[in-house]
Amino acid sequence: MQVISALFLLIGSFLCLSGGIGILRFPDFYTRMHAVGVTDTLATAMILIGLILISSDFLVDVKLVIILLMTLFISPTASHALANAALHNDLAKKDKKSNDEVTSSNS
Amino acid sequence: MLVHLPILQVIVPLMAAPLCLFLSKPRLVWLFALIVSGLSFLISSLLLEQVMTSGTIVYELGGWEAPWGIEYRIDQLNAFLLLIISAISTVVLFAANTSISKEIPENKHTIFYILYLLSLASMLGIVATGDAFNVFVFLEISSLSAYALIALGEDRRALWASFQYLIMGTIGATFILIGIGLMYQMTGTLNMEDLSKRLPEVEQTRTVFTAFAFVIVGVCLKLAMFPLHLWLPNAYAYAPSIVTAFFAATATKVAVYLLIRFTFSVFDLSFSFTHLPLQLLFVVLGLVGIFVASTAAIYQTNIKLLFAYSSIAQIGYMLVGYSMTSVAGLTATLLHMFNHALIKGALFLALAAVVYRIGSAQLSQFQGLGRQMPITMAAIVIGGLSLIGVPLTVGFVSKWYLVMAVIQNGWWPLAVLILLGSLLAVVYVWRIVETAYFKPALASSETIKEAPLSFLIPIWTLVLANIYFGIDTRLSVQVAQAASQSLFGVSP
Amino acid sequence: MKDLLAVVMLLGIYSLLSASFFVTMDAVDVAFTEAAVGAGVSTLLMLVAITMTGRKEHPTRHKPLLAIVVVIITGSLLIYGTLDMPRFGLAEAPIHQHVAPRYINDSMQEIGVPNIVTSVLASYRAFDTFGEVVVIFTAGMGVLALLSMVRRSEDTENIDSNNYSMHEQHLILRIVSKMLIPFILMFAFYVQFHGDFGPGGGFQAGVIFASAIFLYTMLFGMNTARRVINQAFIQILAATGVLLYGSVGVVSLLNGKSFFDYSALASDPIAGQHLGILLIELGVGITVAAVMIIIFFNFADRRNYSPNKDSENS
Amino acid sequence: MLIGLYNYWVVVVLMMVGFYIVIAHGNLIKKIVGLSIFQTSVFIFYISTANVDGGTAPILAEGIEQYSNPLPHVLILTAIVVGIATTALGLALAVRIKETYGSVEELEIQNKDNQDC
Repeated sequence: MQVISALFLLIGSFLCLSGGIGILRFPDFYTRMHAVGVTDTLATAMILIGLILISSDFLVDVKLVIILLMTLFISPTASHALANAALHNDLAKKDKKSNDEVTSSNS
Repeated sequence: MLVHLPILQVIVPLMAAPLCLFLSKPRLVWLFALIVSGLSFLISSLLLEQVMTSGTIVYELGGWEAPWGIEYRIDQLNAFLLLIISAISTVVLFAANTSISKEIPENKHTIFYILYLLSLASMLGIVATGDAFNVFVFLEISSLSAYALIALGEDRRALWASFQYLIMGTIGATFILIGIGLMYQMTGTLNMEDLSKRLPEVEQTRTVFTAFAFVIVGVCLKLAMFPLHLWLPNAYAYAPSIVTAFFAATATKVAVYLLIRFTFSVFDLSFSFTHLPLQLLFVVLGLVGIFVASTAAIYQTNIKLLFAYSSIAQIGYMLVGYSMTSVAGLTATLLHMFNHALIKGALFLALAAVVYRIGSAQLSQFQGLGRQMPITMAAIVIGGLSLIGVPLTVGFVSKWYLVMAVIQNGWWPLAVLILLGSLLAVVYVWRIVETAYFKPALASSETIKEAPLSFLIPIWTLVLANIYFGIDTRLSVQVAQAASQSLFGVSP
Repeated sequence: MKDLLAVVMLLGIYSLLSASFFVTMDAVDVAFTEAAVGAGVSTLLMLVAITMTGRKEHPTRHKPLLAIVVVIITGSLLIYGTLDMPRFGLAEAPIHQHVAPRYINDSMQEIGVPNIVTSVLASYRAFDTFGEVVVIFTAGMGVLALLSMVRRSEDTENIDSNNYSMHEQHLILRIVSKMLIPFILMFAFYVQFHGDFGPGGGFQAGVIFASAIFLYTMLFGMNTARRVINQAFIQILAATGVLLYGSVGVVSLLNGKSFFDYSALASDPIAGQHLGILLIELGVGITVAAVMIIIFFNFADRRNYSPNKDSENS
Repeated sequence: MLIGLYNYWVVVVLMMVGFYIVIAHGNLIKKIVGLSIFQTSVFIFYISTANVDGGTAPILAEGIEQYSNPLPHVLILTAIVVGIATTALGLALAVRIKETYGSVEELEIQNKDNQDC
């Protein structure tokens, strides 16, 4: 159990890291958003599963599952909202400096 | 219920504020606020009497004894301040309904009274509490309500003044918070009484020194001590007239109280005045404040601004008396707090009446008002004389005690400087008198009538108090003396 | 940085980071509040404010040299002050010796609530908390005094057209948030009533409750939200919270004990404490939620009813 | 000895960053942001003082000996509320200033005021 959980946690952290690199390295707004949006959801999910596997308390398990469900809902929605807002404000071509942090901090 | 007086003092106006929302008509709210304020005046007089006869009253909130719970500790000093605040508030509130009917839109009257009551309650709370952190909480209530009240002024500059006040006030409050945090860190307690017992052990540490510095700077920001006074004149000048009258008479007094409380009670005297060149600092800043502010007052064309600068100058007098570190000096300061509250209350209320009639506080508009509004202008003249310190007014009494205290310390030149400062007051008061009485009336002001009775009664109550306490000084002097003696630990 | 939006977002992140710092410092209640208030509500309010005041800053500095001197003096005074402070985390430091041990050792017997922060907040130092509720009430009244406007009736008429155009744009957001709002509200109640045992309490609950309303308002428009929540009603609610809190104190006063002495509320002191804490936490929750909604509504109202752009922060 | 204090020094630096923003910047929104940073840093300072080596969160549970000091937590809970109250009021003022002066830059506002006089 410990090993599997560690594996999940490791994958999760790796995804987090790659998402972070993605923000910095990708050229324009939408690709950056892609980097964060996708990896963040998956990374949190992985980390949460990893945590569920090692926790022994049932109540904690339940709470973690709820958090997992919530992230699965909210994170893509937030990415969608961000992309939608960008589209509506004609950010399609220009590469403005944008705050991708919005997704990670608010989700 | 007599046992519960200390808490009732604060809680009555505090609970009354939200209740106002349940009343429908602004007039009803005004009546309600007036009754509440009168009630707290009654309570504070009872408290003062109780304290004068039986000594300090301690009230434990929540039934938890002191360092664990919060306690109210009323001694002569607090009781005196409580009386000043609640008395001025009641008198000022009497005129409020008439005054704000012209200055504040109708739909905001209820909110005005709510904020006013909150402001009153929080000032009483700051003064009554014996817990350092509780001071911070109530300080913030009072500041927030003050910002909102000032911003209710008609002029758009009121907004800007209020914003500046908000920035300065929050910095000051945060400084006080840092200071309290450092003190707590070194002693493990927040209760003032307990702090004063535990601080001497760690007095030599640099942390306590820093804590002291931060608390003092924070309080001085609130106090509008020169050179930290920049927020005050505009805030007073553009606020609704009633608010100016209330704050000018009480708000700075509360800050002076905090300064006295922290330097005399929480930190002991030897620490406050030997570790730091505080005495010299305050004398110099006080004096510079008197001269700079008085000179600035002379050049103002707006009378509200003029008296606002004069308020800063008066704070200078209080600081000089305070920094004498003698019973006599402190007595003079306390007396001046009381007297200045009476003077400024009367002056700003009279100004409010003028603004009510002519809609402006510009000096140029005052031409010939001595004939149009004789009773109001007479009040301004008497208030002005009192500000200068003419015998038979309260201003004379406090100047007298101040000069005596200074001479007692052997600082002759200082006494001369104080009298010179009063001469500057003569100049700016004369400018008003000259315009009002010796210049022909403006054509536009022919139709101006005397202020309504709802103004004249409170104005003349305060003016008569000015004269009464200038002649019969027993009550005020006795209380002030008892308070300062107890602070110095001298038995009366 | 000239872009105020970025500045505000960074402030929000700073708050969130400090909240996680509070967790590592064992201050879970504080972290909870900071995350809800600092990172949530205050960031949101600032965003609403900059939509009105403009996003760009003029690059004028004002007396930078003087400012630097003042800052350096203050900072070095503070550093100087820390020199004599006890080492970070030292258990023998005076701060942990005098008052605090009683809270830790005796609060279970005296109050019977496992969360020590709640028992100190709501019983030992109940008056501070009352002050806190009044502070928030004052802020609500202040904002009302500054921003409230007389509403014109014509505004309510164009809800539907407005609603329709928004419908297309926010379809996904609306559906997801409709699913989420009940959960948020439920969570608020959980936090409200579980505060005795775990982190949480009236304040956090109030903020969470209010944030559910914010979400609804941002997605469905101000006018729809107005139909659900009446402005006058919410003001009365804010006052009720303060009064509920205060009247707990008054009841103990009438029973001959001192103000906020909850043992006067029931024959058994512990039961009295429980009841008192429950009631005042409820008062805190009601006031905070109501005031937050008042503040937000008044800010949003000032924007001339152009409810776009907001959605990106949902 | 000095190493044990670095935590406080970082906090002092943060406080001063906030303080600098408040006094040096002319934009009213930025002033409020600075005030917010200043206050949050003071909160961090308080919470740091409450920490005890090996302590846990002050929620009573079986088998735990060492708790962190709960009192600063309570104080900061109150202070956070005060902070948001100030921020809200400050922003409300800024919005009104923008409406009446048409600007939220300190210098422009002062210029307009001087013209009035």
